[in-house]
Amino acid sequence: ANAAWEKVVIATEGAYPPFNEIDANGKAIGFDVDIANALCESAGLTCEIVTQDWDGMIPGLLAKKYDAIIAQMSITEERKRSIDFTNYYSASPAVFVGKEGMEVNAYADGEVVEDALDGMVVGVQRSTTHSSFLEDNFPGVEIRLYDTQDNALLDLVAGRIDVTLADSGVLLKWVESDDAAGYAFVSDAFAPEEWFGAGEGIGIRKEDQDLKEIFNKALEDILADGTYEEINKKYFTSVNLHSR
Amino acid sequence: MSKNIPALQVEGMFKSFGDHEVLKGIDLTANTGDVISIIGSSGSGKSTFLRCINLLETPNAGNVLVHGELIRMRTLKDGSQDAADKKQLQRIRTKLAMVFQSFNLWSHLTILENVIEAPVHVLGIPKKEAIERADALLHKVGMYERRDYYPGHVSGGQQQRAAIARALAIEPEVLLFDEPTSALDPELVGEVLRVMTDLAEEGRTMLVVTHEMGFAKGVSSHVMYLHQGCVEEFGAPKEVFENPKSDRMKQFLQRDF
Amino acid sequence: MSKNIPALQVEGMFKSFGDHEVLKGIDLTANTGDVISIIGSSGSGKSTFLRCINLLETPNAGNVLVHGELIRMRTLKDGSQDAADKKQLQRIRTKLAMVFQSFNLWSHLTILENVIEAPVHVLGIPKKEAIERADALLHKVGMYERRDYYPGHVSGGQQQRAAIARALAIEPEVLLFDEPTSALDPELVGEVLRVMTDLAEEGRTMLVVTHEMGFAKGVSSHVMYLHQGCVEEFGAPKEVFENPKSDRMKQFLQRDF
Amino acid sequence: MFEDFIYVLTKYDVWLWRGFLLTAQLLVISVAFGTVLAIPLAVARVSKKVSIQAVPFAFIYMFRGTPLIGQLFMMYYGVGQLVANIDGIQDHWTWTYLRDPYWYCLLTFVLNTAAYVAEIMRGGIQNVPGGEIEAARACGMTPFTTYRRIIFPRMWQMIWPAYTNDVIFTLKATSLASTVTLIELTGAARKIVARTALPYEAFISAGLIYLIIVYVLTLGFKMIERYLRRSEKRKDKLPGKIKPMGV
Amino acid sequence: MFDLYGRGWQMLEGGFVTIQLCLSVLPFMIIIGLLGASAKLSSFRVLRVIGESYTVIIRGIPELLVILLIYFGGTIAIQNLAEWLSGEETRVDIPAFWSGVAALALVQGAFASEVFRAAMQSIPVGQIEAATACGMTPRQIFLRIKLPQLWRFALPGLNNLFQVLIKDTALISVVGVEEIMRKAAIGAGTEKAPFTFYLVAMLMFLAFTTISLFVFNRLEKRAARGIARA
Ligand SMILES: Nc1ncnc2c1ncn2[C@@H]1O[C@H](COP(=O)(O)OP(=O)(O)OP(=O)(O)O)[C@@H](O)[C@H]1O
Ligand SMILES: Nc1ncnc2c1ncn2[C@@H]1O[C@H](COP(=O)(O)OP(=O)(O)OP(=O)(O)O)[C@@H](O)[C@H]1O
Ligand SMILES: [Mg+2]
Ligand SMILES: [Mg+2]
Ligand code: NI
Repeated sequence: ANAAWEKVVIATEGAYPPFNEIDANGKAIGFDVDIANALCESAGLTCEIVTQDWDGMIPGLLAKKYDAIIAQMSITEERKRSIDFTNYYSASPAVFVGKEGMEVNAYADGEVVEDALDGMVVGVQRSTTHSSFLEDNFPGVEIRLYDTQDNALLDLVAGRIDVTLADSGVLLKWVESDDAAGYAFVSDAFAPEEWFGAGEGIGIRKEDQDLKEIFNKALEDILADGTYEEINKKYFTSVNLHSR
Repeated sequence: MSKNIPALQVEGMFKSFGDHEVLKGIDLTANTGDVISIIGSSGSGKSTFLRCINLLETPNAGNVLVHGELIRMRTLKDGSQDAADKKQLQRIRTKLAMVFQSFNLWSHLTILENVIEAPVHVLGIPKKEAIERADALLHKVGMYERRDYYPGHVSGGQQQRAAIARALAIEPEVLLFDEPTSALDPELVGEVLRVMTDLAEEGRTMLVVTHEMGFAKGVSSHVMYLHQGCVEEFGAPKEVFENPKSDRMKQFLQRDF
Repeated sequence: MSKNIPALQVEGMFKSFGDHEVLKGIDLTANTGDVISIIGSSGSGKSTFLRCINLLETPNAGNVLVHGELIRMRTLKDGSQDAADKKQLQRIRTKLAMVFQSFNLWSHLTILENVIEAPVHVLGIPKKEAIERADALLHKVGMYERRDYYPGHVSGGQQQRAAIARALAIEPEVLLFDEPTSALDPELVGEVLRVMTDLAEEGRTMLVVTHEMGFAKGVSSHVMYLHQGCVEEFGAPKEVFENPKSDRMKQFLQRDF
Repeated sequence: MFEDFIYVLTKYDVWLWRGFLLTAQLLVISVAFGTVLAIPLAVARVSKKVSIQAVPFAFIYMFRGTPLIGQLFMMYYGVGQLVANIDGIQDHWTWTYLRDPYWYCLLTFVLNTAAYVAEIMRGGIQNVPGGEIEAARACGMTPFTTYRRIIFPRMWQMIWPAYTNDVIFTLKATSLASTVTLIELTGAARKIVARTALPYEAFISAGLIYLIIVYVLTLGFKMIERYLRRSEKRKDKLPGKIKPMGV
Repeated sequence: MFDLYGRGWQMLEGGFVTIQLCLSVLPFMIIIGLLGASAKLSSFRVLRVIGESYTVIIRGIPELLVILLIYFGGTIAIQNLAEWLSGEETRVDIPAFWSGVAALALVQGAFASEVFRAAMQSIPVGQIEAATACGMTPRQIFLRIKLPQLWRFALPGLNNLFQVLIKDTALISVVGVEEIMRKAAIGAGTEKAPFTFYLVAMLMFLAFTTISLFVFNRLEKRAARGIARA
């Protein structure tokens, strides 16, 4: 592996507010970006944040376009076939959002409720654990795959999909915003490990075990010294993203 | 077809392209059975005259009567003329068949299909009947053996004969020929002239723009000599060729032989 | 250039295209100052002979010596021949300038640029000097006024004269002309023949494939009559034209005049 | 590498198959409707009247001058959004269709194809020999009959190679449907990549399927071309090698 | 008006990237096109087969797929190749921009090779024979006779290709290069105003294609100088 990790290039998506998004100046901002910077500072690394389209996230890492992914990527077995993860740095369960008053109990009491989505059009971001969960468990339901969660929300408001499944952290922020008048959480949060893995980790190449150690260590440090909590508060007042 | 109504009458036809006056008031009466040869030097307006008769070009002024029926014209806002009644024009055009110098057969159709095209799709004759009549015509012009060939696959003279069959297929009152042999090799000219002579003998009404003085002399009932958009001479071929009145005509005849 | 070494020698040249034997062993010696006209009916192999001399076509057998130097050939695995030494070939080609029937001027270059192209880029003559010499040549062929025109903008005869200037610019030992006038209108032929006659009088060595019997008779020092790939007659024009030995030649002369 | 191919092809064959079906469907419908729409556009485009020409000209210019992916986004997110904001539309029976990306996608492809084909047809119509059209007028054909019996058949003869090319372009264009949630062949491959992180295997598999489609299309179109050119002038010499333009 | 929710500047930047993309692809497209055409016209069978299959494959596969393949697969391939060559771990940093350029150059190069092939075959044989006859080497013939004339025959085709290229740069947005389309998508998503953003993007493209059309038409006129008047 790389002799000494001094400079690390970290990829994020930039279309998953409030975790990561691109501001009017073209700069990546958000929870993930703050965490990435905090980790680097703690570990004494120089970081460069780049944005990468979600589809190309893992291939880009394998192609060494960057060294780590901090983009709300869930730690799943399938992904572990090709890359490795640090310990989880956030764990926001999945939740459905739809019109106020709906009730979608697709996952209850540790079981998938197979007919819960019948007759609905469900939007979800392509290549995510959420899309896998829907594809694997609701084969008969019309599932729309979006390039970005932003676009899925755009279509939800336009009424072209009935519900969308995504990270509660993402949806929480959105539900509180003005855009979301009339929309609310319509299910409980859930995160069965079989599909959603063990929270969201930092993706790294399998051979970079040393980098994994550095990040794990840094993660412990920022959790311990309160930096993490500060960032958490900045984006989410009501939930602690590190408690499962 | 009563003999006293002329098959085609043209009265005071004027035509100009921009500033250039090509036809300067031409009158013509063709009775049924007349074969009128139109001669004149290049650019004298022969083609234009023929094309104005069936309104492929719109004349600036003048009347065309086909078997007594006037093609109604109207004047547009910008001063130009136009057929007043498209339906009538299309009907009358079926009475004026044209044979072009460059054949203009439809190249995507076989010879037979070319011949039955207008009868079936313009006159609405049943296809079977049209084919029977077409076959008879193709026999007449000696193209029956080639009926299933495409125009591109037969010789120029054969193409022109097919074009004549196509023109005859709509049973026109008047046949208009625009230099039907000048795109042909000398050896092919004969074939086509032979067919035209036959038609003349059958008593068809024909207007023939031609450079073949032999044909004009031998076959036609009248000869019309056009010069700079005016009729300089008109009369029986014998008169016109042997006693030309105008100097121009004399000059023209000298040059041409 | 010592007079005893011939400018061009061809020995036993054979060439066939597939099964078709076009040249069947041709010998030729051209001394400096000779103007040899090559005549023969179409398809007799005249062009092929000329093209085999500078290896635009590869002969199947035979030697070409330019001013005593043999173009070295080698036999490839598949039995065909090839120049053994490309460098030598390119060098010798600069001694054999060719003037084509269809001029083949480079259309992206002006007349002047066409003329200096080979001197500058093949012979490596400094551009300034090349231009001076080109101007002299262009004067000679009467094209100096048109030196900055593109070939597409001058007449055929002018193009051919420019092509001659281009050929002369590399100061070749031998000039090869392949029907240099047959792509021209009769009126343009004169211009070009005049230039060629001048060249002959200057004592240039020239091989001229031609249909212009006048030129062959009047200007050339020798005439070679090719028939079906063989030399049927060779000699001074007087002899050949006035006392042809072979029947073929007699026939040919009859046909051609 | 080879095992990974087998893995992709066996585990996700259903995805690829469904992707193929959607691709085929999009292609056939786009080409069919696009062509039908192109006809009036092309006819208007050759009109001598500026007022008739203007609209098809602008239409063709816009569609040919901008990227298809942009048109797709514009139609799906842009126009879709505007439609969704119409009062009461969401309760109307048409909403089932108006909310479906399939129709937006199809509409975009149809319009895009129409623009390109119309331009090809315009060239074809203008190349029909004037004499043949005059001959039709001279024997009393109406403009409609002239188009139907003379101009269009001749036009098809002439434009067929270019049209073949365009059909293949449309096939390739359907791959963009994956950017607006439709899982056609490319979409399926992207989905597989997301699942397996095996970009070569998934994309090359899809690529091969495209190549097969193109090959079959080209063959079919060549056969039609041979039929269409049956009446062509005989040429003593064929002009060199005739290359299929499509592939 | 051009404020666009404060993202007007971003759109302009996107436009700049699009122009950069086009101009960066252009030389590669031409080089690949010339190489491809030479391969196809080569006397070596192997080269011909390679040249032909390259075009057949590229022309039969959607551009988007090629871009994705090169972007995702190509970088991995180059990475592996670099490591294999150097024998140790090396980092080949290929920015998205350049893999986009590579993908587009490969796609457009295939089409350009057809354009150049046709152009090379349009150069009158006689002119090449004339060059051979006065002793030019094959290299000289290519550089001094064929290449300068190639443009005249190839420009109309290249004009077409460049139009296609401008439009194809929009596909690069799919892999996250921040050109016009991508900037518009970001704006559309974040500001919830897709119609506005995409409309602006389309107008920008329309402007680019129109400008390129004008430039190429000028070039074509220039290249045709010296050709017969008729
Ligand atoms: N569409 C047109 N626009 C402008 N001028 C035209 C047009 N058609 C014909 N003319 C001009 O009208 C004049 C007469 O042309 P026309 O074709 O009638 O001559 P013609 O007697 O048939 O000659 P030819 O024997 O050469 O066929 C010519 O000067 C010609 O240039
Ligand atoms: N590249 C070739 N491939 C096959 N056959 C050829 C080729 N070039 C010439 N021939 C044949 O070789 C024979 C001689 O041709 P050549 O051009 O030398 O005749 P020529 O004497 O120059 O005739 P012309 O006076 O018509 O120019 C002809 O039969 C011709 O068909
Ligand atoms: Mg005329
Ligand atoms: Mg010859
Ligand atoms: Ni045929």
